[in-house]
Amino acid sequence: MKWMSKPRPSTWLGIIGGGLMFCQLILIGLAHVQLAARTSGQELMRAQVQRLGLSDICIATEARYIRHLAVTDQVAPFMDHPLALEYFPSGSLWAPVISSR
Amino acid sequence: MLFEPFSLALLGAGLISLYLVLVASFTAVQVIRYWDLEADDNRQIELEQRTWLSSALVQGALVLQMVSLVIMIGAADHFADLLSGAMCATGALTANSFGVPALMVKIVTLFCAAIWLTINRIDLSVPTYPLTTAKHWLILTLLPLICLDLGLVTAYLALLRPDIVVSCCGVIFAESTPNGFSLIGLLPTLPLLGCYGALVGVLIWLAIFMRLKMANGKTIGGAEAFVAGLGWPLFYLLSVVVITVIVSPYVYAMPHHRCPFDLLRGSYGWIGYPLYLSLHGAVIAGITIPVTWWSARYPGAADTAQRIQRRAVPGAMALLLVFLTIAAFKPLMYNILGGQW
Amino acid sequence: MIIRLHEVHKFYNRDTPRQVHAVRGVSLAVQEGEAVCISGPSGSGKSTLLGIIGGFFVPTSGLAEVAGVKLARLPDRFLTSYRRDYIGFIPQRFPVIGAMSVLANVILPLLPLGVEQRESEERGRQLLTRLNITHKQNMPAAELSGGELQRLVIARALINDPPIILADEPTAHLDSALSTQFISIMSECRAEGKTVVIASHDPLVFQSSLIDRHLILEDGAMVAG
Amino acid sequence: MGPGYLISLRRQRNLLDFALGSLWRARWKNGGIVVVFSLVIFIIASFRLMVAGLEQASTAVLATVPDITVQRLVAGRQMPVPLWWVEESGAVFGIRSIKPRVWGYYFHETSGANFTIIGVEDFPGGEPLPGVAMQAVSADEQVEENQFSPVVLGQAVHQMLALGDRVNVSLFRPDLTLKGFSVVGLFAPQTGLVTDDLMVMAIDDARDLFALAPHNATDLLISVPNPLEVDTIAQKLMAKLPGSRVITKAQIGKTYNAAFGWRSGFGMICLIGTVAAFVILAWDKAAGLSPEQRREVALLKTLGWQTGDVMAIRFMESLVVCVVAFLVGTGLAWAHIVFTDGFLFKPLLLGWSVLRPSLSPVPVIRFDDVLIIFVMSVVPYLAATIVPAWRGAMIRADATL
Repeated sequence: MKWMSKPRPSTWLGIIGGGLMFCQLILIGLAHVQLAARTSGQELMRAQVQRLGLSDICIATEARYIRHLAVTDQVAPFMDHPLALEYFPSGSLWAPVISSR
Repeated sequence: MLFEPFSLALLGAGLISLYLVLVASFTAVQVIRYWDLEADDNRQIELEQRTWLSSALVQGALVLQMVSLVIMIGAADHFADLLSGAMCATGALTANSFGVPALMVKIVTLFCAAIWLTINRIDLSVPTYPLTTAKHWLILTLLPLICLDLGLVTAYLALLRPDIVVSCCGVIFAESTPNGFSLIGLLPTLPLLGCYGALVGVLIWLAIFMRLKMANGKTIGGAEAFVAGLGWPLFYLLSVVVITVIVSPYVYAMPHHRCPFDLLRGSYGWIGYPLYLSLHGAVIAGITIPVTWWSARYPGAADTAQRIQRRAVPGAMALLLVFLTIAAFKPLMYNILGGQW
Repeated sequence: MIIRLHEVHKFYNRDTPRQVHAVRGVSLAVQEGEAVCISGPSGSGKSTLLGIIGGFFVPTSGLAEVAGVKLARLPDRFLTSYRRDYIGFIPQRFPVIGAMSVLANVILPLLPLGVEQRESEERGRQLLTRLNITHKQNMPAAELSGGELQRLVIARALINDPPIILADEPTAHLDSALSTQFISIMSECRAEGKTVVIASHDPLVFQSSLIDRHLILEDGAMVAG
Repeated sequence: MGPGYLISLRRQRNLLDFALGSLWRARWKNGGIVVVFSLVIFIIASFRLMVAGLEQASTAVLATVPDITVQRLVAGRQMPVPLWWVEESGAVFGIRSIKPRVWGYYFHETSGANFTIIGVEDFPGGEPLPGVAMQAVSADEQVEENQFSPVVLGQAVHQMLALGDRVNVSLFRPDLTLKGFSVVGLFAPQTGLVTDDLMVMAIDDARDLFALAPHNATDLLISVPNPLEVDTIAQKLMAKLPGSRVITKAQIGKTYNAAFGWRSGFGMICLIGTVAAFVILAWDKAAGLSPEQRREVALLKTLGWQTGDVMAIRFMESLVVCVVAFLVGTGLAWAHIVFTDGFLFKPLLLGWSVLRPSLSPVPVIRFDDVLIIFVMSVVPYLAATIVPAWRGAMIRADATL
């Protein structure tokens, strides 16, 4: 019968939704591959952190309150208190102009 | 810590629930003031249409409360990493005096919404809408609960400081605490299990009794409804205690780790989800019995009420058995395979 | 007695300055399998009477009982269930959802009843075959001609096999050939034992052999029949 | 017909079919809504997932930070710690080891980067540096014995100094005299997250480079075997050492988490505006029924559809839009994080930096995070459509009469 071969709209939705979920699963799988790569050095990094007494990861080396909590000043025009949050918007959006000499 | 993503999600869920119940309350006030089934004017017709709205809104609020309950537990779990001394969700929830009440209010709201939906179903099945006024009064009691919930959650989150030292669950539930603070305290295992077993026995016996009665074409009486109405909430409370004190150490395989929330973590196989789902399902089905008994006294409501009862009694039993099986699995396996600890 | 109305009154906007007394004390009894035509000038309360029988609204006072259901004071939710079970309604202008296919339009009443799609399409196709428009079943309803539209609407009214068919001015927008076709389809339905109530002031309808009884409403009150 | 639940299921599916049909009929409009909503969800999801990833990366690595760090404050500013503090602290019971350390920043003018210099006591001998293959400096590179001090560099430092195959490097003392170093090792590339900006040398070389007085250190690292004792020992140290600031491991971790959480929350607050605007759009779309839609609802009501059935249609329409947008949006967010390291939000979350290790912000997926994204996006949309859906569905059946 001809009319039976035509899928219902909800079937289409199922197919599309399933396809999208499948894509997500693939992406999550890829993410886990990356995660595995990231965590491959993890043991080593922990050992280094312990050996050198690092207090932070070096994602913002110029921000002393991030890289090393240890050099904060309590009395400063901009708050650098160790338990204070960095002054968020300005501190992170404007980089200094580095002139190439 | 109002700026945390978890906090924002919780507050968002709370605000949206409040919006839903607020609109429903507006309807409720209108219905309570103007409901007149005899009238065929436009206002009455609109009020009848509004019954669709209020049930949709309360359903939405119920679902949202369930979601926000899960988020609340997740948030507490997450905050445990931010609060010194809090090693699991229990510690984070007891970090200030608003956490546990907020959780309790959430659970009570959940049960109230479930009760409301049962009453709503009975009401809508009868052309005379016998319970309409009653159920809209109930919406008006749901409103303060939701407000209270939002207030407590806000207070809890606002007063949560990442630096303060709080106790962790190991301290809270330990049998002897140096600080003297204990949430559940010194509960001897055997008497507790005895009480619990007796209560479960009573509930099962009651269910069989009601089932036989219904099979003989009789209706459930006030005494049974009273026992069920008392027994099931008690069962809920005792179950939480038993899960915390007796079941959870077996799951964690650590005698002093007693936390009702860590069960929900992936590292324990998400055993908490089927466990708590079956527990809540069983208790909701259980408290349906007194609710339907109460509703059945309204003219015309008896038929639907009894139809719901005929399903609620075996449903509660089935879920109870599922719950007990899941709860007993780990301790039994441990005692059979691994000996006593 | 499938339809029984006794001293039915209907007010619109009651107790307001815009109050309308649309139906004034109408009593009516229709046997199962009877075909009745209600006529009268426009504004005489035909549509209101039809609306009361069809469960679109309840009478302000009086007794209305159709197929054993007491319609007075029934809330909208239950009127709707009543309509699902007992009424096939043919409205005046043949409203359809133009973008949907003919078949999809015909099975619309079955969707919320939880009838499986295959079964409802089978029923729809049978009806379309009976009404001779099977060849148009997959065409968007908007592309149908007046006569085909009429048959679609009739098929839709019959899809749930209702014991009562109500038609509101069905021939008002049709030429005489199509009106005759309508009458012959209704005659078939009557022959199957369905009760037919038509509100129409078209002589072609009330003078036809289909109609067993011709009632005349004037200013909301029954004057003949 | 079958049992009740089956009828109910079939009813839901029939209504879903109808809802999909009516969505399809306005496919351009609904498609536009899905696109915009997907973008909103994409932003929220990227943000949330990246924060989770960064949090996880930092907490995993920083699990081994020193139990206690002791610093000295003078007039609120950090000053070098006198070495007699080491003996003083040694008297506190429960401490396993105390390591003085000299460290600071070296601003490298050519590249504009700030290097972190760490001088440790047992270097280059003693406990080996994990992840470093130490190499002996070959004889021809060693210009003069003992004049060039050994140093271990992070990968990024090595690149910024543009050393190539050379092993000798000179750094300026504060008085602008030069001090020479020989590179004896590089940190393994996969440890860049903690080592990229590091120059590790012997503590005396660091003192020399910074012109720091002898018998001074920047701070003390104290290891405490029993984690329950950390706070007590910290208290005792604070009492024993005047002008000291004692920082515990827990405080560092929590501050770090709080910083990320706060940033993420701040970002979310900004995004709430977007969601709010979108919810208004949803309300508007659901509330503004066209005359044709009104006729359609009236027709359905005539045909025996309950108000609830029509509401269900509208709800399903919103739900389909939401779910599709949610899947597309979160999928895009994953792609954004996995394939581009989240380049859109990296500046916002990490701030600026001249020197930065490649950091993948991929998180371990957690149910909570998905739930947060869901509650921030889909739930407001659905909640906003309930009332308009009802309003559109309460058109009465007799409208066709």
